[in-house]
Formats: sequence, structure tokens, C-alpha cells
Amino acid sequence: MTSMEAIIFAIVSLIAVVGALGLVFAKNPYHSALWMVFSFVGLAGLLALLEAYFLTVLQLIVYAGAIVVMIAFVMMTIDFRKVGGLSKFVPQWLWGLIISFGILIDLFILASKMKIDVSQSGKNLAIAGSNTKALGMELFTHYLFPFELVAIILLVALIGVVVLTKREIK
Amino acid sequence: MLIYVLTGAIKLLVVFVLLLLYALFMLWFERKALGFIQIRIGPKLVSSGLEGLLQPIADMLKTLWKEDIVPHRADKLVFWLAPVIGAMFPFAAAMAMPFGPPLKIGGSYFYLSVVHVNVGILYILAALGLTSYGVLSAGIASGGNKYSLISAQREVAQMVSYEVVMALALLNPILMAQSLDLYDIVAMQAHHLWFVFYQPVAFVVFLICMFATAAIVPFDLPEAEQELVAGFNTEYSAMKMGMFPFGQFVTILVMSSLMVIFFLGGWTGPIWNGHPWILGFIWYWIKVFFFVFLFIWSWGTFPRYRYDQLMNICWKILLPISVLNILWTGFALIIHIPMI
Amino acid sequence: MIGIEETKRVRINMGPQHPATHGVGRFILTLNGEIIEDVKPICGYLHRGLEKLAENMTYQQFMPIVDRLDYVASMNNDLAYCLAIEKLLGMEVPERAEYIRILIAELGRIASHLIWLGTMALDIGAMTPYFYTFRDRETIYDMFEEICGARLMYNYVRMGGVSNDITPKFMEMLKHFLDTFPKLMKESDGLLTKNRIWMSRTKDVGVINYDDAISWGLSGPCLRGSGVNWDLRKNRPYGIYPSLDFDIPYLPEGDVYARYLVRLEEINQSVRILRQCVEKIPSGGDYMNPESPFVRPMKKPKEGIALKDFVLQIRGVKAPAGEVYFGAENPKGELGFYIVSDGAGKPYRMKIRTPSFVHVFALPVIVKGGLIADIVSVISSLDFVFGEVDR
Amino acid sequence: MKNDEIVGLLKGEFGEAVKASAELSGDLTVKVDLSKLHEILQFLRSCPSLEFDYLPFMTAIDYSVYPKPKTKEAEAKLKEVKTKEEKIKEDEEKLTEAKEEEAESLKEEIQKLKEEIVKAKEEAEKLKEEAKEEEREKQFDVVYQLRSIKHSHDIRIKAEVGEEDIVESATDIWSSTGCDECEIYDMFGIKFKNHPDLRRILMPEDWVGHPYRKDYPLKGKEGDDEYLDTRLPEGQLKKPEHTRMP
Repeated sequence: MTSMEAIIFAIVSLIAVVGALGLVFAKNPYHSALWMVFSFVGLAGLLALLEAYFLTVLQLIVYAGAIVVMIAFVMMTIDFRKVGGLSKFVPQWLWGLIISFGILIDLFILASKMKIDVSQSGKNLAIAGSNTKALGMELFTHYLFPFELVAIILLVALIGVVVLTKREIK
Repeated sequence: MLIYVLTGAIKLLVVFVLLLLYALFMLWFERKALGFIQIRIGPKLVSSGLEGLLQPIADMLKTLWKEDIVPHRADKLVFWLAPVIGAMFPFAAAMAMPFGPPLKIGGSYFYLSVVHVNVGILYILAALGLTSYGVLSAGIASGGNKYSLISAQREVAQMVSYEVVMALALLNPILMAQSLDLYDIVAMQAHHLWFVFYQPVAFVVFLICMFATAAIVPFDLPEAEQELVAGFNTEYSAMKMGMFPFGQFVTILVMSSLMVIFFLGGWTGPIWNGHPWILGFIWYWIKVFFFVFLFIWSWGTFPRYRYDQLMNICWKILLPISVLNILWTGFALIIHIPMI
Repeated sequence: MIGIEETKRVRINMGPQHPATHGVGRFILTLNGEIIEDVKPICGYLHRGLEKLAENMTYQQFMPIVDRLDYVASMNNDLAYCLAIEKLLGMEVPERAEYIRILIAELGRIASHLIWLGTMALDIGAMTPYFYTFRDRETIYDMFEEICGARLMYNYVRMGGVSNDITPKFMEMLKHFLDTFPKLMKESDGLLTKNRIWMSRTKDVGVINYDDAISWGLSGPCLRGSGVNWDLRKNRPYGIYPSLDFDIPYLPEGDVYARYLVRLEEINQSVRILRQCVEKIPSGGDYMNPESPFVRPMKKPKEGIALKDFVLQIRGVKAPAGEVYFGAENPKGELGFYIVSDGAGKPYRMKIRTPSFVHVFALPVIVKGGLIADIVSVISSLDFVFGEVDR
Repeated sequence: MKNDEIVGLLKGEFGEAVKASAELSGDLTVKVDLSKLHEILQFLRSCPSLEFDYLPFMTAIDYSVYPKPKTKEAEAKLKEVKTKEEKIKEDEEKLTEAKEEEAESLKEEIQKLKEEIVKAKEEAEKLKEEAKEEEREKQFDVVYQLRSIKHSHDIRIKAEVGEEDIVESATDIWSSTGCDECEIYDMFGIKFKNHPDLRRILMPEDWVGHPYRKDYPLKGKEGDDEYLDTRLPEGQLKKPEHTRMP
């Protein structure tokens, strides 16, 4: 890891962490969504550092470009004041705290036990110039069954949502 | 390493200035072309010798000096951020857009784009997809203006829907070229026919998506003046409002160049294919500007679609067609239908 | 939590400053998503109390104010008012004046329909036809300027004739216009009529059926767009219309597209009427009934005339006591004047029946269930002018 | 259908409620009783041989200052009688002081005047009876202009309405009366029953008075300035001069 990469890593990870913190602490739901996009851009940066460009761009297109937009879209159809007045989310803070602490400790243990060699990043994937092809090969040969399974589950969920929300317009 | 950073910075600066100049030029060109279509003259008083070419500069100065009004109920930060986002991401997309054929210096190539990544097209799509945050934020931050809110809703639905179809349409040339690199795709077409002849359906689908993504008539629903006053622009004034069209013009340029690269052979021409280099450059820009003009042409010709019709076109017509088209392309590639 | 049943209706205040309400109209829309559930028209922003004004003015003093009713078809307003007064007083109009009146009325109809076509195209998003129609409208206004000097508020038609004779130059311009206009009209026609987007925006949008159209009191092209074959020029003929050969277009669909086609065909029929008038118009003769009580005795200054003129100015022409209703077929629909006279020089009560006023209040029933974009096309297809709505 | 046939049909159906009918410059006008107005309108709409399906307009007329020439004449005659009676009194006063020659001529004059007074009184009473036709019980007329698109004939229905009366709305017969009734309510203050949305449409909602009534002031009224003073923000134009004539 060169010094240049270290600096970039610091910036990018800062973006991701600040974005995540902003997402949690912002009071306005739409601000939260924007912080989320910010955080996702940071995550995409991390992926880019690993030279996984395909995943980088996918992160931007799918998460930042589509999913958060859909969240914001839902936000427009509901009343902000009503959401602010909701008290039902508040009693669950204890569980949230416990689970996130557990995950944090877990991650620390993982990081200390497994020595991740960052200097080797991207090298094993970037075999034939573009790792897109390698990724595709892996998905459609080795992991074909789970891949198709996930696709079917998503399709079922999609149809379910359509059926549940469809109303006849009088 | 340093040289990469330095060339990158210089390229960034040059492209940024070029895009600004292009946007100013478009302001003039749009009005002149529309004027020509609508039997009127268009701007002519500023720099009368140059057919009012300096009008956009005067307009920009005027816009800078206008009072900047922020509504009392507006979400100040997001309200300020929205035009920046709306103008920034198209510029970001243009960073990966080739400004001409690659220059061969010695053994290596010098690429005329700021970044050259092997997933260039995906990068451009991602940046264009993030552009919708500009309109979305403008709509939400406008202090409860319902016109802005409806406009933002329309923009989001339109962008999300049409991006899917656009990506599906672009998948066909990608499958044929087996690369996500813009330069590879052009190189592929240099040896074969242009992809428009192999993929006429994808070409038409992309053409429609092009108008929808740039939100130009007949798909300019987010800022439908007659229905939503000015949509997301309603509460904006001065330079903040001026930044949205800047973003839109750059989007138009990026979409046109994508169109040319993916379906019309980029800098290859019917004759003198890329030799000498400058000819390829000229071919490329002629094609790009034809499509830029096409945007304005359609603006002067078509009425506007309705919101539900727009969605119907996307999900009920274009999506099935493009999925079937992809199936056909994959099938044809597997059984090796020979390329000419 | 937020249930599906609790979806809120959005209320939008459209106007009075809105590009698509054609003036200072204001509509309060109740939306469910983008679907319109209710429209409440609110008017009165341009209310000038014309009917009250008329009660305090002599008949000829009110004449210029009539121009301000439907300010894009002032000639037709003048004609309708003069015909109502002539019906009240039982006056005769010389033949040449009758032809001149038909000429300018039909030109006014074309001009009004042209401005409607341009604004409707603009409302649906097509910018270009607006400029094409304004070019043609400009030539018509040039002609009006040639005959009376004014371009918007003419006050040209007078009780008993017209204010001055038409010039040979006007006839030349008219003939040139009749030669070129149908060809120029094809430009906008070609841009819109068969355009798929245009058709999808206008077909099956804003439908009002035969019975509803009659019950809601629509008139003019809107009524004929619902399949009612009713035109006051044919059914309650006035002027020299009975001697002219023209058709009344009507279509049964009742949607925006039908109204659009009816108006386009009306333009063609007007051109047809104009051609006949140009052929038939007598070359000489009075343009004003010399025995009209409204004529000021100006030509031979002799004793007593100054007094007569003064009396005419102050007291007006004493109309016989009684009441009269006259409705004329204006570009926008039936413009009627209901005048109650008590035998003085001023009307005791004047009710102005304007087509736009009725159309505005028929809007909710036409547009209900449509989308936001539909209300724009329906408003432009109903073609109201707020000078007429608020009076 | 001919005009007299329509009137005959109406009179046959409603009898006394149809008060009068006349043809004014070619338009058939029928005056009906207010209590039967809605029924008559319904009959006009539904009767298959009449079928008045189209309503060009409806309006109201304020008849409070409509000139009554015969009443005026009668009043003038009575005034004449009064002046003559006064003159007789004067003459009689003179008579007590006058000389014989003058007295005779005065007596003759008194006799003459008395005869004239008797004559004038008779005439005045005659005129008064005639003028009763002009007298109206109620202030307003509601006017419905009807038209049949199918049979192509017109009719005008009028009914007298007082300020206190509530007219039954015709919106269930012709939808287009909705806006006209609103306008009448706005401009004349006549109220309508069963109207779906009766509101002021041309004047502001908080407007006082009904402008098309004949007693409505033409040039602003007292209190306009106070109204504006309370409505305008402070520091603005306190007494707008244009609202009232000096």
C-alpha cells in the first residue's frame, strides 16, 4: 500500500463513516437519505481502491442510484410531520444498541485474527484485464443455483408487492 | 504516478472549461435552432455581427446579478445543494466521455477523456442516475411547494424507469463487443458494420430513452410549464436556477456521444476510417452534434406525453421489447450468426 | 402506523397566476396521486360589473365595452350586441353592410380559432404551432387595422351598419389571405392532427356526452364536439347567413380531439363563407342605414342639429319598452344579450350570456377522473376567456 | 310547436299558476307563480312534445325602480286637484274682502274649479285602477330562458320573487343553472334551495351587499374607508381617495 493509496483510503473511508453517522443522526428523513448516498459513494470508493471497478459502479447504480431514490420516493408520499411524531421506533433503541455492539466486537475480533493483506488487493480478481468477465463466470458457473434462487425470490417478492398494493382506481 | 495525477488534473480542467463553453454555446444554439423552426429570428442584438453569439454570456451575467430568493420554509441546505448536484453529476458523467478518438503517441494511446476505465459505460450510467438527486432534492427542499414536489416525483419515476430500459438497450452492443469499455466498442465497429445495422431495435429503444433521460420534449414532464408551472424550478431564482439547464445540456451531450459510440461507430466513418486522426475527430463531432440538434428538433416538433402514457411506454412496450431483443442477441451470439 | 386507507388528498391551487388557465382563472384541484378528484372553479378576478355598467350608459356608450368581453374576438362581440339592439329597435341594415359584417365576423372567428389552436398546442407541449398560428392571425389583424384602424378593440360594427366602408386594399388583402391561408394552415395541421402523441393526449380525454353537454349548457364548438348539430347561424339564422352555403361540423365523440377537429373544420367553413362573400358582396351602396337613429347628423350643419346631437349624446336613443334576447354564434359559443328596456335611452337591465362562463363551470364534470395533465388540455379545448367569464 | 300551443298546453296543465303570457319581439314570455315554478320547469323539461332541454341563461331583474307611467299620471292628477283646492281656498278668503263686481267673477271661477276638480278626481280614480296592473307585489323577477334543441323552440319563464322568498333550485333539471344561480345569489341576494354549492362567485366572499340591485350605491359608500383601514397593513395608504366621491 503506497502512501498515495493510504491517503485516498483515509479520505474515502472518512466519507463512508461520516455518511453513516449522518444517516443515523440526521433528524430530517430526507437528509438521512442524502447522507446514505454520501456513505455509499464512500463505499464505492473503497471498492475502487480494491480495483473492483465493476462492483464500484454497481454500488453506485444499484444502491445510490436506485434504492435510495426509491426510499426518497416513498418519503414524498408520506407526511413528514407524521413520521416525526411516531413513537413506536423509540423503545427498540436498546436492542439496536446491543446488536450493533455485538457486530462491532465481532468485526474487531475478525480483523485481529485474520490478517488481511491489502497489498494483494485486486490482484487475484484482475486476471484477464477486466474482472467483470471473471465475476460473471463465477456467478453463472459456480454459484449458478444460488444466483437463480435469489432471482426467483426477488421475483416472488416483486409480484407479492404488486398484488398487495394494487387497488382498483374508481 | 505524479505524471498521471498531473495529466489527470490538466485534462479535468480542460474538459470542465470545454463543457462550460459548450453549455453557453448550447444556450445560443438552442434558441437559434428553435427560432429557425418557429419562423422567428432568435437572439441577435448582443454581438449583432455574430448572430447574437454572445447573448448567452450576457444572459449569464444577468443571471449572476439577479436576486437570489430562498423561500422561508425551504430546507436551506438541501435547497442550496440541489442545483449543485443537478449540475455536478452530468459533469461527472462527462469525465468518462471520449472527446475524440484516442491519439497514438509512440506505442501507447493518449485517451481524450479524463478517466479511462474499463467499465466506462457503467460509470456514465451511474453518474447520470445520480443526477436525478438534483431534481429530487429541489422538489423536496422547495418548502412544501406542491408543484415542485409532483415534479420531483415525476422525475424520479421517469429516471428510474428509463434507466432500466436504457441499460437493457445498451446491453446488446455490449454483448456483441464483449466489453464495457467505450473505446473497445468503437474499435469493434471499425472492423464490422455499425451496431445500428445489427441492433435496430436497441437503437430505437435507446433513442427514446435518450429523450426521456435528458427530460426533453416529448418527455419533459418534470418541468412541464403548462401543468406544473416550472416544476422543480418554481422556487428557484438567479444562478441556482441557471445551473439546472447547464446540467441538462451536458446530459444531452453525454447521451448524444453514447448514442454515437454505441450505435453509429463513434469516430469511424463511411470513408477514411480514422486515418488521419483529425478526420475521425471530425466524424465523431458531426455525428454528436447531429444528435444534439435532434434534441432541439424534437423540442420544436412534438407535444408532450402524459405521465401515465410515459410509464406505459416504458414498462409495457420498451421493457418487453428490449428483454426479447437481449434474448435474441444472446441466442445469435451462441449459434454464431456470422458478422459481416 | 400509516395505513393505505389514510392516503391524503393533495389540494393544489391552480391559478390565478398559472400559465395554463388562460387568464386569471383559479381552480382548486383535489388530487389523489395525479388523478383529479374534484375541481372547484373560482372566478371574479376580472369582474368589472359590465351588466351594472350597461344600466347606467346609453346603448351606444356601451358599445366599446362589449369589445372587452371576449377580447380575442371583439368583432363578433360587436356584431352580437348590435344585432340585439337592432332586434330591440326593429332596425334595418343595408345589404352591403350585412356582407361586411359577415366578412369581419368570419375573419374574427378564424382569428379566435387560430389563437385557440396555438395556445392549445402550447398547453399540450408543442411550442411551434403557436408561432405558425400567430403569423396567420397577424395578417387578419392587419386587415382589421386597414378597415378600422384598431388591432384589438375595434368598435367597428355599429347599430344599423358598420362605422366606415371597407377599402379596396382590404379586399385585396382578403383575397390574398384566402389564397394563402389554407396552405399555411396545413403546417400546423400537419404537426398536430395525425401526430400520435397529440392523439394520445387528446383522444378519450375530457369526454362529455350528448345529454350532459346539453344539460351543462355548453355551446358553440364544444356542444358540436359532443355530437349536437346546433349552430345559431343555421338554427336561429341572422344576417345573411341563410343565403350562404356552409356546413356545420359536428362529431359524436365528445372528447378533446373531437372539439379540436370541429374547430379546425370550422376554420375551413369560415374560409368557404368568406369566399362566397367576396364573390357576392355588392360593389356599391350604403354601409350604414342613413335612417338609423344612432347616426349623428353631421353632414349638413343647420339649425337644431347641434341640439339633436346633444340629445343623442346625453339621452341616447329611446328604445321601446320591452325585452329582447338575442344570441349570436361567436367563436367560443353562444354570446347572448338579454335586454330589458323601460323606454329610456339606457337599458333597464342587461344580462350578457357568455359561453365561457358556462364552460368554466362545466369543467369539473368534464375533467373529473383525469390526470393533472388532462385538465390543461381540457381547459384549452373548452377555450374560455376570462374577460367573458367574469364580465 | 307554435307559441300559442305551448301556452295552451301550460295553461291546461297548471291553470291558475300560469299568470300571463306575451310575445315580446318574437320571444314567448310566460309569467308563472313562484310556488309552482319548479313543477312547471320540470314539466317543460320532461313533456315529450315540449322537451326544453337546453337553458341558455337564467337571471334576475330588480324591478324596484321600474318606471310606472300610469301611476305617475294618476299622482299628477291628484296633485292638480290639490292645487286647485288650495286655489279655491284662497279665492274664498279673497271673497270675504272683495267688492261685489270682483266677487261675482270669483264665484264663477270657484264654480268652474269645483267642476274641474270633480272631473279630475274621476279621471284620477280611473287611472289608479289601470295603474294597478303596473303594481308589483315583489321586488324581483327570476327569468329562465329555455330552448329545445330537439324541437327548436324557445320560451322565457318569469316568476316574481321577493327578497324573503327562497326559490327552488333548478340544478336537478338543467345542470347549467348552477353557476347562474350562484351569480343571482351573489348579485341580487336571492337564495336558492337544494343548490349543491351556493356561494358568491364573482364578488369576494366577505362582500357586503348585492351589487346588481338597483339600490346599490354606484360611487362607493360610507364605511369603505374604514373597511380598507382595517384590512390594509399598517403604514399603507390610509384613506384611498378613489373609493369614494367627495
